[in-house]
Amino acid sequence: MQKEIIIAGFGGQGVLFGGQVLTYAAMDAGKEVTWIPSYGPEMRGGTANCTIVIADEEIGSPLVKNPPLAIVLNLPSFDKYEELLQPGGTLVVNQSMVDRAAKREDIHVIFVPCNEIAEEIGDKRLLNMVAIGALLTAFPEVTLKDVEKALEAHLPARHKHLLQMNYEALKRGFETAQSVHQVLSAN
Amino acid sequence: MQKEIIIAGFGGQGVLFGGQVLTYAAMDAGKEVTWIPSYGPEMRGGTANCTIVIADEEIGSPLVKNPPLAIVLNLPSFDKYEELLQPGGTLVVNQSMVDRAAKREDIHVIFVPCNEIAEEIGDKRLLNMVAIGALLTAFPEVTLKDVEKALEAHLPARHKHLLQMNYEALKRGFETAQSVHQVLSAN
Amino acid sequence: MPRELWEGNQAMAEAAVRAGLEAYFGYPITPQTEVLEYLSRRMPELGRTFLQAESELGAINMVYGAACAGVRVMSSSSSPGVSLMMEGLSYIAGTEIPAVLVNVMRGGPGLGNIAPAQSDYNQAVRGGGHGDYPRIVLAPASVQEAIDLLVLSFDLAEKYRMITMMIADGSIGQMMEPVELPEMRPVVRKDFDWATNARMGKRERRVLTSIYLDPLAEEKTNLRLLNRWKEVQANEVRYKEYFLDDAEIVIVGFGTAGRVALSAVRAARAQGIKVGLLRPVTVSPFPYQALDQLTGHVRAFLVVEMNTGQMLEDVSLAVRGRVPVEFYGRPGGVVPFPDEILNEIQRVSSGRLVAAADPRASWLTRMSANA
Amino acid sequence: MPRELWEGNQAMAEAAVRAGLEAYFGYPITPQTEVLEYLSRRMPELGRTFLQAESELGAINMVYGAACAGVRVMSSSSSPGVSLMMEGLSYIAGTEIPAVLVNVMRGGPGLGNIAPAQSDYNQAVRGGGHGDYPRIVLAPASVQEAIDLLVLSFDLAEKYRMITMMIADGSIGQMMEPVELPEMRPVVRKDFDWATNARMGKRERRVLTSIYLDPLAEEKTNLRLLNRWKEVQANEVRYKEYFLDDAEIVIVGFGTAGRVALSAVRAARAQGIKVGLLRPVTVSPFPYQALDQLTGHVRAFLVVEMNTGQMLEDVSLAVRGRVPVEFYGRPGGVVPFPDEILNEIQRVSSGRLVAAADPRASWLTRMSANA
Amino acid sequence: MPAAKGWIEVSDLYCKGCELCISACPQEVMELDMTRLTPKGYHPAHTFKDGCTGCAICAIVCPDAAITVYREVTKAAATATA
Amino acid sequence: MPAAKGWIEVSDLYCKGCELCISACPQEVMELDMTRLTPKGYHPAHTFKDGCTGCAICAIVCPDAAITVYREVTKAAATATA
Amino acid sequence: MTIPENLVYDRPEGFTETPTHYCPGCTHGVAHRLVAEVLKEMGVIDRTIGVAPVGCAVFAYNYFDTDFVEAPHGRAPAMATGLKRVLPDRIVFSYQGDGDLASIGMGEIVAAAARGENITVIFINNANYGMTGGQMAPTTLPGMKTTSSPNGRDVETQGYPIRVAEMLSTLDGAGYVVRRSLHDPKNIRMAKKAIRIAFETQVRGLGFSLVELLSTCPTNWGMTPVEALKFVEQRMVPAFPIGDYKVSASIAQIKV
Amino acid sequence: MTIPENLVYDRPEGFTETPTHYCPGCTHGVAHRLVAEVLKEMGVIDRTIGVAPVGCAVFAYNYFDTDFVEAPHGRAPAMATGLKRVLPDRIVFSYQGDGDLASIGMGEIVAAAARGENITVIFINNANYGMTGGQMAPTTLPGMKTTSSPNGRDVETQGYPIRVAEMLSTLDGAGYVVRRSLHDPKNIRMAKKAIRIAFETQVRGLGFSLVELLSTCPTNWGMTPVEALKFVEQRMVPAFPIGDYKVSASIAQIKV
Ligand SMILES: Cc1ncc(C[n+]2csc(CCOP(=O)(O)OP(=O)(O)O)c2C)c(N)n1
Ligand SMILES: Cc1ncc(C[n+]2csc(CCOP(=O)(O)OP(=O)(O)O)c2C)c(N)n1
Ligand code: SF4
Ligand code: SF4
Ligand code: SF4
Ligand code: SF4
Ligand code: SF4
Ligand code: SF4
Ligand SMILES: [Mg+2]
Ligand SMILES: [Mg+2]
Repeated sequence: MQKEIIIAGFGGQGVLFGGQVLTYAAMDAGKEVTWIPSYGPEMRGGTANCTIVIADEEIGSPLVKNPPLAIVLNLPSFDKYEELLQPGGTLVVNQSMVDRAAKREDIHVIFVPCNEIAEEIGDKRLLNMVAIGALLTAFPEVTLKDVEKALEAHLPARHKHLLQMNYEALKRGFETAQSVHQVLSAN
Repeated sequence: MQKEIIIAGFGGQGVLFGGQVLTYAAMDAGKEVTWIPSYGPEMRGGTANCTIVIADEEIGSPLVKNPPLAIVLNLPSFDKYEELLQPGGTLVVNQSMVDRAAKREDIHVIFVPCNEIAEEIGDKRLLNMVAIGALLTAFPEVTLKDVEKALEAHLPARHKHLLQMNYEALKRGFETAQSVHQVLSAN
Repeated sequence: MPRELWEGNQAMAEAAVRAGLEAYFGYPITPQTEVLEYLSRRMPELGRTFLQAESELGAINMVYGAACAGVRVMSSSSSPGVSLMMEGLSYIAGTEIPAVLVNVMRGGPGLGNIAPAQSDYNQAVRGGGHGDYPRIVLAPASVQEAIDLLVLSFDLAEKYRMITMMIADGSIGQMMEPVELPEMRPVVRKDFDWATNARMGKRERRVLTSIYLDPLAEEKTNLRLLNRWKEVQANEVRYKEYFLDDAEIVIVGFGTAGRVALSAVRAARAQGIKVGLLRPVTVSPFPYQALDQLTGHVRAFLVVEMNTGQMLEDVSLAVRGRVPVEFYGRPGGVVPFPDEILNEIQRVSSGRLVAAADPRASWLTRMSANA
Repeated sequence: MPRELWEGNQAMAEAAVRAGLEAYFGYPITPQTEVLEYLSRRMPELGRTFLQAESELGAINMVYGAACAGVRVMSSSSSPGVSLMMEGLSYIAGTEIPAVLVNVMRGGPGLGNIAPAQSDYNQAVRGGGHGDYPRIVLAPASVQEAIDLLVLSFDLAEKYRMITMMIADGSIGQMMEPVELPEMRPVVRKDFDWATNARMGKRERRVLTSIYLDPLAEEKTNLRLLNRWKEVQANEVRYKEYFLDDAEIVIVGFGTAGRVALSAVRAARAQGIKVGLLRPVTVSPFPYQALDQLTGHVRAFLVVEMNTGQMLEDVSLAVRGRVPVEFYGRPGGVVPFPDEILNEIQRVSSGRLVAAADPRASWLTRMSANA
Repeated sequence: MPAAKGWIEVSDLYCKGCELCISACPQEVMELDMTRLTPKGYHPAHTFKDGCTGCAICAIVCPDAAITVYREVTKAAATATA
Repeated sequence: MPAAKGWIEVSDLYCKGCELCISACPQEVMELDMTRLTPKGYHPAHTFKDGCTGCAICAIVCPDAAITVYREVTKAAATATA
Repeated sequence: MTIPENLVYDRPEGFTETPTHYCPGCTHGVAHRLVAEVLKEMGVIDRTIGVAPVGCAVFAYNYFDTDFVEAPHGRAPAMATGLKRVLPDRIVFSYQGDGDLASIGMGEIVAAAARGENITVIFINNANYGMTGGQMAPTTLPGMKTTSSPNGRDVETQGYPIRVAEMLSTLDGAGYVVRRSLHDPKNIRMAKKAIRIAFETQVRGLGFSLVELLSTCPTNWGMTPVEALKFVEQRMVPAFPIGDYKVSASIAQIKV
Repeated sequence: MTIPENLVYDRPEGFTETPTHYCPGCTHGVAHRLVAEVLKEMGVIDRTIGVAPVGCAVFAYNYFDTDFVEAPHGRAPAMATGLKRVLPDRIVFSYQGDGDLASIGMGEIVAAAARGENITVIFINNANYGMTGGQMAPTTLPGMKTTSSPNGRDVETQGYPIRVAEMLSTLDGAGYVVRRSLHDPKNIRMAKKAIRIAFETQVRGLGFSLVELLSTCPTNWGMTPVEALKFVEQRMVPAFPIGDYKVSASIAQIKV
């Protein structure tokens, strides 16, 4: 098994940390993993993205052109990765930041209003966890439990009090996505 | 025709300039020439030597291990080049600075009291010209006239008044050497 | 010991600490800065020396000084910064003392960019500083390998009194992977018989210099270095083999280019193409013999690099025209994707190939067409 | 025009002046200092720019600045000083502007000595600064050739917007030979469409930089440089042939090693040995084709260098193992005498030879035995 | 001098919402416009009430030269920009 | 103080005949010995007449540490060398 | 173009249209604006060549309506020297940060000042290495936390801040060497005047001129732009006093 | 060994037996002698490590009875820093010429001084590049002829002399920075005292110490050694005034 995931969005949307949590979860679940960011000369602003590879054997390329899985948290990322996604792949889209429908028919696109859900839970910084929760519906190799354990282990001390809210965010994201899946399969 | 000449002595004995004069003379006589000094990190003192190659065709190596001709103006140089000289070669030795006889039998060694002769003429700096005059007896390819012309052309302006004395030094060196040759051939 | 997720730069820094690093001198430069930043916190904790130098020139000469004292010392930088260290490296080599340097390479020439590249191969392996001097150059392809090779670097540098350089491209420095860190080794001051650590009433004075005014003495030194290099060539060549047993086409690639190639090789195998991979771990000494032996059984080599073809010449020197050597490179900070290399494998396995004098030529034509 | 006796360093300086040199920036170092000293008098006489920089680092970046203005500018140094210029050279290459640099090479590595050497070949031709960039490298074997090639350097640098470097060993700089100097060319400011000499109300603003933040843009630049290099390879390869028609053994040597070899070849011919000499004048671009073609007719090559075997690899790349390549080198500032090379010729012509993987090995054994 | 009447224009292309102008404005008539986002995603500065004197202090502190200042012509105008 | 009696030794190994000691000697009792050459070919310095006070000034200016200075023991001796 | 007479302040014509890449509130932008205004007002922008550093100002070449080159880290004064020597009638200025000028480039700036090189240097002192993520600079204040002095700059092991203007003012070649700050309108006006005099110095061929500008780095200081200005006023100005450190007699004559 | 009580002065034990390679009358030798005497008198010679420069003093490592390393041109302060940081209880000094320290090595010396690096620097100012044959140095006097300023140093194009002691004294890290001369017995005594205080500064861990010594180069100045001393007295001392430019409070306490 090898799966590649790209998470992309604005800086400040928790793209890199979100990706790391997923990476930790997979690692602790006994998988081979790589996490690689795109880094820029200006240590600030702009868009951020990272690529995660999860596999059962020694991982070759840490980068991939056409990932089977991706989370896009803003419009520019949606535009870019909708094109690049592998046919049959799954794209989790942060509905709160995009104002258009999907163009491609040959991929699963799951729209989740991450910002709104996060704010409902009480902290808009949780939007990345909402999105990851949603992604897990298309990525059985890593379970909600795995990610929760990873959060417990790696959430910075100063954020530990947010642990429960993070679990909640994951769960809400997961559930929202599942309902969408049902819709998809219903059609 | 190709002949190599090494001139060696203390700094201040006019080794390099003497060599250059000879080089100019050969060049103006239509020969191919190279002149190369040994240079040291301390821009001062110590021993100096230069190698001159004179030939009819494009010159290869500007350096030679066993020259057919050499002028040695002090004892260390005598010790070094008596050994290296080509069998049958000619070595002009500044008698004024060496206190021993030659060791080798298979080379012509011409002892000339360069300092004394130079001082007789009136300037001990002329010792290099005395030695060169002597060398010419073993180097017909370049004549006294050639060297005189070279001196006239290349003696620094501030020394032009010494031109005649330089001619004199060449002549005296040449004559002294000839007499020695006679002695040699007499035996 | 459980596996932890470490970023390459920080992992290299911690590995050096555990290998007994006593002093680090460096200067910030992307994509290597995390090494310096990590050590600026870690070294003082342990009562060891961390100093941000005034420049890479300062850094390499501080390394030179500390190395003369016989302690484990290193610096790290990225391409432009490493170029500033060339005089210092040549002096260190001429003085025959151990020193470790990490180059987290970026796109060039000039200021270029900060993306991952492998275009300092020639500088590290051949050119670089003035004069003839051999050096050990290691090329990790993963964070774990970067850790292991950095520890090895200190041992090799000391064993052979030689510069040991690690060339890792920017992605190795920036990526995170699960690793096992080595045990913390105690800092031991070996009593080297060459170290200028002051007489202290115990011995005659020592001098460390790279001057040999007498050319014959300098020549002796050059030959001494070469003879030591012969030992290095005999003992220290390292490389990794993948799917070579029945391979008809062999890819040669180091570092990230090598691991990307591995993905392509797997994909090609899935399509039934008999292709393998040889990934040099020591690019100096280079695995000439291994390639020489392979040459007997394979139809062609495909060299993959993140530059315009530098290791390519070492491969050609090993193959000596007996079978075709093809080249695929992405210079300037571009990291190739597996599918690009897969295309190349397919091209090579299908096409009729000739051993061209310069394998670069046809590649350049193809690349320029696409561009 | 009558022949005059000129010292190599001064002759190169005067040649540059006559080629239209507008500015010189340098720093003293033996055995090159006479270039700087000569120009410190000559340039002001002509109302041109001479400046002794604070260092070689300063010098190469002053050259960089003046080159951006589109004028003919040069620097000169010797091995350690040239090592300090590597970052600057890489920037100049990445900015695609013309610049001329002379390296009067001395014994190394490190401080080494000031005797003639050829051990910066790899630095000049391959490694050197970071990143991929081609450069033209010329290797004179006589004072006259140094003059002619220096004039050529400026023309080539401008034609290809490329660094042109001259590598001359110390003896070329220090020896005197009869030469003919070129005519004095007028200083002309060509109106290059890239020069940053200020808008002056005439045009849009221009920028010269080596930054290409986008790796794809940097890659394009790398490829553009390579394609320009293809032209250089096609148009500018230069070498000298001696006694090659019926040669069974061919010596390959550049600069002083090459001319010393010529003496040995003549001596060997006198003994009836069918030996010839190919002396590369451009070591980059290297005369691969000429050697490739020779390989058909000769029994063996003998590479002679004043280093531990650097050009040797280029010869091997051309010969590709088809016939044996033997090596004789004197590193560290030693200039070989003709009789040493004659011995090598005799050894090669008599002995049964095999195409060894590394021609250096047997040489090193022989050398170490003597040492 | 009697407070002159002035007004400013803030360019959406350049404004990064750093608030330096806001804290510098002696008349305290500026704030970020939370109702709008610039193409780069910043809330731009604007004047939210009357009282601008056209003193140009906001423009002098603006790191992005995003502000253009006008005022009804007075003697002072010519010299206002230091 | 009453001129003390002293004497010096000049080492042929180190002396380069630079004459700095000679021009520095307050008693003017030094000169180059033109009758002798050192192994390096220099005329070494020496005292050519009495009057040396052992003040060590020659030694203090000697760039080659070629001079050893003695004098009949007096109080001053201990402190003479700066 | 004719300026509408009710226009009090407009974006300087010396600028290109390109918005800067600087972080919000970074006073690099103010320094840029002042230079652009001065060059325009002096009417020399057309014959000016800028030398960009390696640092956050590496892209300065995008913003000024002049020719520009981009120097290796710290070498801008050498490149400017090369340009100025062969184009003496052009106006050549370098724009450098404190890591660029006072750390890796110390050799070049001291030599240029000592030579009295007829160039102008705009020196941005923001007490850290902005571009690479906020490491310690030679100008970092004692005790100040940076990414390479995580426990605060320890003067015992990491040394003391270098006061560049004071140091360079000891050189005979230096014609005009002053320090200004960008933390409030008054100081910005003073800074602009100094920049004007610096360029006038060059136009008149009166030698080396350098204006050190105390500047902010909100991003790496971890402050809002407004807090950062306060930090400059309260912490940096005391450590790096504003003043004229070297004004040669002939330059003192210049009236602007 | 016991010193014969009538011995007033003897070759310092801090020296090896090797005669120096310096030209006759070159005061590099005097500087060497003073350093050797001081190290011996302080009883630290046994734990001292010297750093030789590239310059006429490149072979300094042959003359002192201490460990020695030889630095690349200008980088001695960096090498000394590397040594001192890992061997803090050793005495580390660099010995550098004016080309080495004030031209190519300016970046390293300023940084070391600013860091208050606890090393001692002996700085030989002989107004030219001796080893390479007398080219212009940053310290060459205006109008002075050298092989690279054949018409005399033209301050307009070649700049002004750098007064190193004055410049470094502006740095907070500098503990002890003084200038002395070697042109006569009185000044030689003062120089020795300064060298003593400089090393005492290091022994006490009081920071960076540098002694600039005005020295001769008879060979390249084209003078006799005696004339050269006069030149130092009459031409160099006025241009490079003898004095204490920086003596930190704690160092001022030191009595020798
Ligand atoms: C030779 C070299 N070393 C290091 C770097 C990395 N680098 C880029 S910018 C910079 C420091 C910039 O700081 P500063 O000069 O203070 O400018 P600022 O960003 O603060 O304005 C460094 C170290 C480089 N590009 N080249
Ligand atoms: C990188 C480098 N550049 C230049 C040189 C050549 N060089 C050797 S010594 C020297 C100058 C020495 O002058 P100074 O430092 O004043 O010492 P002095 O000989 O006058 O005592 C130079 C330029 C070198 N060895 N290395
Ligand atoms: S100062 Fe300029 S950039 Fe900042 S908020 Fe005001 S207008 Fe916008
Ligand atoms: S011009 Fe003056 S009053 Fe008007 S907004 Fe700007 S600062 Fe405020
Ligand atoms: S000073 Fe010393 S070296 Fe010079 S002459 Fe006197 S004793 Fe000899
Ligand atoms: S000790 Fe004094 S008196 Fe005696 S020779 Fe020396 S200087 Fe003269
Ligand atoms: S990092 Fe700092 S200096 Fe650089 S642009 Fe941002 S705020 Fe300005
Ligand atoms: S060249 Fe000058 S400095 Fe060097 S040893 Fe001779 S006199 Fe002294
Ligand atoms: Mg800064
Ligand atoms: Mg000097």
